[in-house]
Amino acid sequence: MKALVGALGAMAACAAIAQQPRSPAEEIERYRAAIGEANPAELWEARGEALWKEKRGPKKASLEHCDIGLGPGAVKGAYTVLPKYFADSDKVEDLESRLVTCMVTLQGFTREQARKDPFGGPGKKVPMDALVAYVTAQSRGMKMNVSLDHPKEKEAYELGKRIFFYRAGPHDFGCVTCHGSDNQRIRLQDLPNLTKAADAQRAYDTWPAYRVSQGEVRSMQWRLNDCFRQARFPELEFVSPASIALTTFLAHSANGGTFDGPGMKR
Amino acid sequence: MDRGRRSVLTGTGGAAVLGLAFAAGLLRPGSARAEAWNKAAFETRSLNDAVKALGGAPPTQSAEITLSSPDIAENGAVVPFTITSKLPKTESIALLVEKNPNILAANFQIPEGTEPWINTRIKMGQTSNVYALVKADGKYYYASKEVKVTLGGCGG
Amino acid sequence: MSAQHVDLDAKTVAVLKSSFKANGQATLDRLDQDEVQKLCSGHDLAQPVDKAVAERIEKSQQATIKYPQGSLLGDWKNGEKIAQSGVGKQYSDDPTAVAGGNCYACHQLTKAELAYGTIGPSLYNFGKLRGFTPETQRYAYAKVYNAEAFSACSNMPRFGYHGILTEQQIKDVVALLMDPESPVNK
Amino acid sequence: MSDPMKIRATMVGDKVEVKVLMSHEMETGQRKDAKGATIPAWFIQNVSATCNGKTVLSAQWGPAVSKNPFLSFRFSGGKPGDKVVIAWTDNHEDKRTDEVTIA
Repeated sequence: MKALVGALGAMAACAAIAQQPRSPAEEIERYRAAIGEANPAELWEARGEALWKEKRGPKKASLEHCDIGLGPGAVKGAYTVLPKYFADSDKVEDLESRLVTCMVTLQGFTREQARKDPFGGPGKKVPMDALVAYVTAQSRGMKMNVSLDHPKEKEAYELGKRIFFYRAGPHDFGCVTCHGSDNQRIRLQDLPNLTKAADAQRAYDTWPAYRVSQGEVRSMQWRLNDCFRQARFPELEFVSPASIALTTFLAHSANGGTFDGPGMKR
Repeated sequence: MDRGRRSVLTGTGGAAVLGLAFAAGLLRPGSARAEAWNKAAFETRSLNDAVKALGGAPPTQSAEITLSSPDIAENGAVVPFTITSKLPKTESIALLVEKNPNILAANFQIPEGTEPWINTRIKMGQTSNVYALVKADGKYYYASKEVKVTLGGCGG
Repeated sequence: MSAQHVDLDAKTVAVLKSSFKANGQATLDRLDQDEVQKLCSGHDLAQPVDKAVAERIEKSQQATIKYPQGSLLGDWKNGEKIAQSGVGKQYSDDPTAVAGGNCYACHQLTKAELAYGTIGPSLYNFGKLRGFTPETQRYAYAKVYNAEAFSACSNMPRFGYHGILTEQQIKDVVALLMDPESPVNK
Repeated sequence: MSDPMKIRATMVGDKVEVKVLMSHEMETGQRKDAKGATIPAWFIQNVSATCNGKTVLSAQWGPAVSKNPFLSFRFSGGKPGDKVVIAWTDNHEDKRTDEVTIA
């Protein structure tokens, strides 16, 4: 990519060849390539790793024995099997939900405390963003492999699919409004068609992501919360059943794709 | 999270960067560090004033400076630039954004042995000319280019 | 439709209601669907809408359109501002702020604005291509007021029907599309 | 307390290429909070990089440098095993120094 850009630049500089201005889409592609060279999400990953190992909460315990899908303490590749059914909580859980569960069971926080402040902001660093960045980064380069074998997993998928197609609110929007057709964009942002495997993989595999516009790492839970805000819905609650069902639908649709998060987005 | 912040931004046009002027009172001019930092230069609004505050005469355009960036930034909060100077005895490289409230964004001192090459990221409040200002052998030179800043999103 | 599907549809609504909380102007009743929303949910955009359903929606929605007295052509300059702004109805929006139509999110309009979306068709030269006639003005007004009256299960919000834009604002958007002096027609 | 920087220093030919990410708000002093009050400026002003005691880069920044700043530069005279030390000071006189071994 970089070599190609260089070659185009050299051509444009050559007086014998009429200058061909690049299209806005090509320029945006150059922009993304340039900012992709260094992702500030690495700062969150480092903080998350320290938090994972730190003895916290009333029980003064670390999260190192948390089972996030591949057994207690296994972090590598765990994100690729989430969301999944956990027998101990008798629920389908996504990563954020599972971290809340471990903060309660291992560290002794109340559920209320563990769910509080799920998203960081200017001048406010929260543990959840950092933990999500750390855990997901340990699945980079691995294939998404979400199972629907358990009846509760299958049900979460089916509910998530219906939520995806559910239209409501003053704008009649649903997820499908922006994410149900090929090759569309909102302003200049490409919209993945989340009903198709290739697009679902491309989108899901790059969340969580460092959002350039906000200077924050944003989790999948945040992504869904903010989509519903812009779709003019009420506020989606953190690790709510609908959020986990929708994540199950999206994650399963992305199966087979290689996870490449935390990514970097506008 | 702080939704209010977002609504304030949206209300003024959706740009993630509003303005960069800052209250002089916050800079603690009494401290040694603040004195080392060229406050006057960071308060200027034009290329010539910035160079003057840095102690130079008006700069001349030079083809020996390459200012490289995408022509369109998807978001003004992070705009990547690479600056290369082929001018002999390059001493410093600065980045300036014409339409930011204060023009000077950053100034890098290049000691001998360090390549006159910098890659960094700055904020742009809107579409603007950007200058790479190079001090070489005691004189100031510049190159410039326009970078378009776009808005986006469903709520913008 | 199987019993299992009916169960899941009912459960979907229950799960949604247990998962959202009211925030400012975005109250929980926003999860309640009207007839159009209900009929259009579950619809795969790759498939055409069932003909009978489409006719039913378009007919019922035609009846909702309220045309103003007098000229339909407002101020295209204000129309451009409305087209640029996405403010309105989000819980993060000030409910007293002037709302926008966010037309550029989905449509190309003028040549000058490069950051336009493609969910809807390009509207560049809208009036020039269709002719600057009163009929086209009336169509443009009605389409912005209630897009479901023309295209069932459209992705376009019903700006007049849902009170997202005022009558004057819709006239300004019509002017952006239909005024020969508007940059849309240049 | 500020978070550590993420620094990489690698040999590119006979030169050392340094890439550094810093954790900092880089608040402009122009934004307003939800209540309309101005959020005070808070940004890194001075940056320095040294290798074997010699300054290889120094910089002065304004609030227009992006949040969580990124910087890359190249210098001669370093070799694998040497340490590159980066330090910053902000307008609240917070400081941070981190180092990395050249790979």
